[in-house]
Amino acid sequence: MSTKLQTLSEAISEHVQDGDSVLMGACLEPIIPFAGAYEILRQEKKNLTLLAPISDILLDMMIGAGAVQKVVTAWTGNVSAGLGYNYRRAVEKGIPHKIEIEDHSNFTFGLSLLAGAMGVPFLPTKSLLGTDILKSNPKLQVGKSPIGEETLVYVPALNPNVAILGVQRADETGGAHLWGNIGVSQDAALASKKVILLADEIVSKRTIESDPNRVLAPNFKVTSVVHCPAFCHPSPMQGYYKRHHEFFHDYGKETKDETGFKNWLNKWVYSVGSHEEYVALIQEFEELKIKSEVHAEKVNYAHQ
Amino acid sequence: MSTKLQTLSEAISEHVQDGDSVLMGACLEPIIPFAGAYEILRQEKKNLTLLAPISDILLDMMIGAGAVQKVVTAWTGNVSAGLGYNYRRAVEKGIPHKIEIEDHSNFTFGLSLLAGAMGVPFLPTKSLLGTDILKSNPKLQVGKSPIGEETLVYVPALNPNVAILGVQRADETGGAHLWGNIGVSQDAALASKKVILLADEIVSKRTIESDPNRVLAPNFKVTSVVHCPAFCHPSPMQGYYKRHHEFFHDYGKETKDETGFKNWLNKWVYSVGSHEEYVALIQEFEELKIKSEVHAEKVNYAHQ
Amino acid sequence: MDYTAEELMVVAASREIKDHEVVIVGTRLPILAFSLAKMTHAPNAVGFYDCGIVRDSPSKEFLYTMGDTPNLTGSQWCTTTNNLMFLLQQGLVNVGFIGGAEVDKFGNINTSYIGDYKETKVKLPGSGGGADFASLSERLLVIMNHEKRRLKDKVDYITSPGYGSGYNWREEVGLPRGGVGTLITNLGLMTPNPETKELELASIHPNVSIEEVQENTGWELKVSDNLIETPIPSPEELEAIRSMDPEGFWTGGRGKKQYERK
Amino acid sequence: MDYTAEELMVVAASREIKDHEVVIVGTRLPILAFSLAKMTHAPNAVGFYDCGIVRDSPSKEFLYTMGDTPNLTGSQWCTTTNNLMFLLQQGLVNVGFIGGAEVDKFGNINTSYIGDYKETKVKLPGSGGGADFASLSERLLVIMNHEKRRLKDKVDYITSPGYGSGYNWREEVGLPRGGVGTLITNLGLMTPNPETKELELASIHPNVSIEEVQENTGWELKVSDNLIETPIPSPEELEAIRSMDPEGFWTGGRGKKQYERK
Repeated sequence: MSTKLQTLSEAISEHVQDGDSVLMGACLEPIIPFAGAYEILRQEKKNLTLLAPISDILLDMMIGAGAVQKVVTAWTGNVSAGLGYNYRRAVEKGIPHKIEIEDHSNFTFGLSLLAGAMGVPFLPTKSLLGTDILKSNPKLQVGKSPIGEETLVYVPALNPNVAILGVQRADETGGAHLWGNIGVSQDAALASKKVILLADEIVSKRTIESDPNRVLAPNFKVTSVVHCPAFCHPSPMQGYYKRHHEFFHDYGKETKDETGFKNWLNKWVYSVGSHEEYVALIQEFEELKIKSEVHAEKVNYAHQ
Repeated sequence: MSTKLQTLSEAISEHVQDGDSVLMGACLEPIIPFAGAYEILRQEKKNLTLLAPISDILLDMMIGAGAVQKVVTAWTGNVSAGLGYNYRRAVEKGIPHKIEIEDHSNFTFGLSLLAGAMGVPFLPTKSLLGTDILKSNPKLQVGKSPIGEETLVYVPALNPNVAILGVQRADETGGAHLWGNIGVSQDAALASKKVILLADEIVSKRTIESDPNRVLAPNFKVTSVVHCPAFCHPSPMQGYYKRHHEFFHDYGKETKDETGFKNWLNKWVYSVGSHEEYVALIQEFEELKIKSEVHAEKVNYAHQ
Repeated sequence: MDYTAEELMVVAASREIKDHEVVIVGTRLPILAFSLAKMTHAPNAVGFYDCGIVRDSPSKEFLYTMGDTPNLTGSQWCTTTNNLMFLLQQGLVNVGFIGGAEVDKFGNINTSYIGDYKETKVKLPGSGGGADFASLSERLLVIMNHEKRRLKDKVDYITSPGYGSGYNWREEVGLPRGGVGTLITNLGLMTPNPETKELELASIHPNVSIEEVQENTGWELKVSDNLIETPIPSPEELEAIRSMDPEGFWTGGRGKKQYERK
Repeated sequence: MDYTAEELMVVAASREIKDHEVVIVGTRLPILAFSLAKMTHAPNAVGFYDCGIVRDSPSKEFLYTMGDTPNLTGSQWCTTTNNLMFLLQQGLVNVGFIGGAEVDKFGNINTSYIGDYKETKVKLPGSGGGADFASLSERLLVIMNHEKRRLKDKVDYITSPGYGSGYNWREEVGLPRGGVGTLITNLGLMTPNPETKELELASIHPNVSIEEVQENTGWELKVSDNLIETPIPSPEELEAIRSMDPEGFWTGGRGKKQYERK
């Protein structure tokens, strides 16, 4: 089986096109692939549709940078610090330009990916009945159950062009272990047409196959594997990095106005040549690393 | 949190009632909770509806023993040796009595449990269109998609009264690790009103919580935990027991006629006082035990 | 012992959770109030966090988000977001617990759009899991500051459904169960009238007058016939809160507010 | 090298699998033929087993069932049955591969009921995953013994859909894709007529006559204009089969038949 290893720059350049629908932030608050977002901005991709249930400040910064035509999300802001100012500016004032919003809840977002993964046109739910989410997102249709009297919301399938998903470790063929918060990662991996994995560590195929129940998706669903330590900064990843709370709060303070955001963007994205340079800029980086070890109990997969 | 530990006899007596729908065999060929089936037969439960995608000879023997009113399955027989003779006798000749059959495929069975787990009345699929399964099981209804032009099969939800599920290890509060073939176990655990876990080992809560991604279901979904080593015999369980192929083939040979089956049932069930006595009857038991150790790669769940 | 209004609010909210209940918990104050309940009167309550975590012991460290690494260590189950939502949809979650930006007299919550959604004045972050908790849990707890601009006669946009226009609205739109159980604010507790489903003042915090509540409420306040005064926090409750939020990030309790809060 | 009819059948079936294809594999002969393809011309083929296993190397030991412990060791992914079926339903599985009890001239398979399903003469085990593989894979391979009572003009019950009554039947009933690619028997290979979708003899095994095939076929046999003789197994293929089934349990190859087979 041939290698799928690429550099971050190659992976984004080859697999993310202007106008694509791109899913990033499938674990909700943790394991957000910020490195992928920064690289997309450096490569000046445009007119993207961004998909995530909650992707903390990742969505806000990409909106502010003008890369986004539409967001399909349940929540866009700054989880521990409040509102997303770029999101507000775009929606309220059209700065840098207007964006479309496809409103979801976390559940309907998860269901839309699951429908995509299942290969069916929709999934039914009882959530959101009576809400105005059904008005602002008319793709969520209400109807009677085809087999009974219940009123249901029909959530249409989502099959993103690309999912950029983070994992603790992967092998070069696309096998990967993800643990801790799973969120909608597996649904996203199965539903998306292309999957780019950002992996903190590259390990042998044997290592991944030692624990097949922990594997995210079959190898053939994975398009590209990028070795990218600390891709998740400033979000946390179990066993690897703590959350960099101050970074989120500073982002909130520094992006209240447009000029502040431009400065932030220059400092952390445009004047940074690569992910490695970015990591070198984080003064607290050593403190953020998780240094203790708390191992999962042994599991015996022997067959004889 | 109070203990849910019970003996096998207590668990079956308290939680399985005459007329219940009981799911056994959620991993398909492996990790089938035969000990639970034998105990149900010893306690002479009647009029059961048995649910499983494939449960190898478990369904056949319970049909032959007269405990079954209805089966909801995708496959009933003897996986490595062929047909199920009790199943044939019941359907073709009404011996010991007629049974009802609710036909499924493995997928529609899995979807019906998933619908039950999801709390929705149905899930859509494109499988089985044009088949006679839709005729012999009219609960699988065909209709147009409520949001498009596609023709779909609507699979109604299943919420069994009881699921008897096997796991490698559990704690006394209902936390459990299952690995290897998962089949529809998690869907069954989430969909069923009561869950009886048969666990090869009882371990501390701390052991289970050391690997929360491997946990089958939240504790509050588990009704009863039974310490029952080798509950799966003659089916296999990764890391613990190989499949006892000869037992299945002998079953096939010895149950071709009704008298043969009665003898088999007396020998392996009715004249056996307990699961421990049953295990003592298996001459090859030591050879079936998996003795080597092939461990999953370490996983670090540390948070700091 | 002295306490802040936020601390009383968190204590009052925590007391709404009964032992052995399953609670799906939103970010911010709900995390804190749920953890407090666990540490005091509801040791067997089970917490769902919709990034995929089920805990039956509170996190040992302060959480800025539910996805922080300490919230996972020692969890009972760590699974997909969908799996937790499935159990919620089945009706197996007793309590949904969220904050809100705006609520109206029928307990409808807006965390999405101020102004028309086509001509938005203020864009709020959106539902997250809130709309699901409000749609599908047996009862909803809402915790927020009591301000006239937040407690409105009618919200501009229903993100998380309360009782809609009152009475049997939930049944009529097809929701399977639920509705606001209690709105907990820094001034008191409001519960729905059994028939109309309008929120009424049911408990008033010490040193707060009914007039003050009315002044800060955007509709004509109704007061329950059984109005009580909210019992003050016990020293044990305050100690537990402060052990979880030692710098007063959420509750202004002991330390200073490190970061601007919404 | 001598070979049995079963061995030729397994070899011919294995050659239907192309390198890099994703194959969802039924129990018995399909497991063996798929593993043979992996060991010979299709090293990058991926195997799905619907108990939840994905492998890209064949099991190192003989398998009586797909859930045997050696089939899991060294697997690439071990997940839920539903997850594999989801990928199948999406259209990401190239080949479904099953055995059959009865097949008819349009490739419909019956593994459920002989006689009317309300008045059953012989109860067969049922679908398992077979009906799903036949409904949803890009093409279906079917492997079975060539007997008049098995190759029928019309099956009593369609468990796994072939081409129904022929022509565009699959499209008409709403199936998204698929249909029998090749029926592999101990006498030859049959493939569907591009227009009518009736199975025609496309390859005949060495030392088998067309008359013999007709005698063992329950409908008026049509022979392809491009009929070929099935190439015999290579020594490498036979060695590979025998390494997997050393006692001839499935193929009667070297040892005796240990247990009665269906």
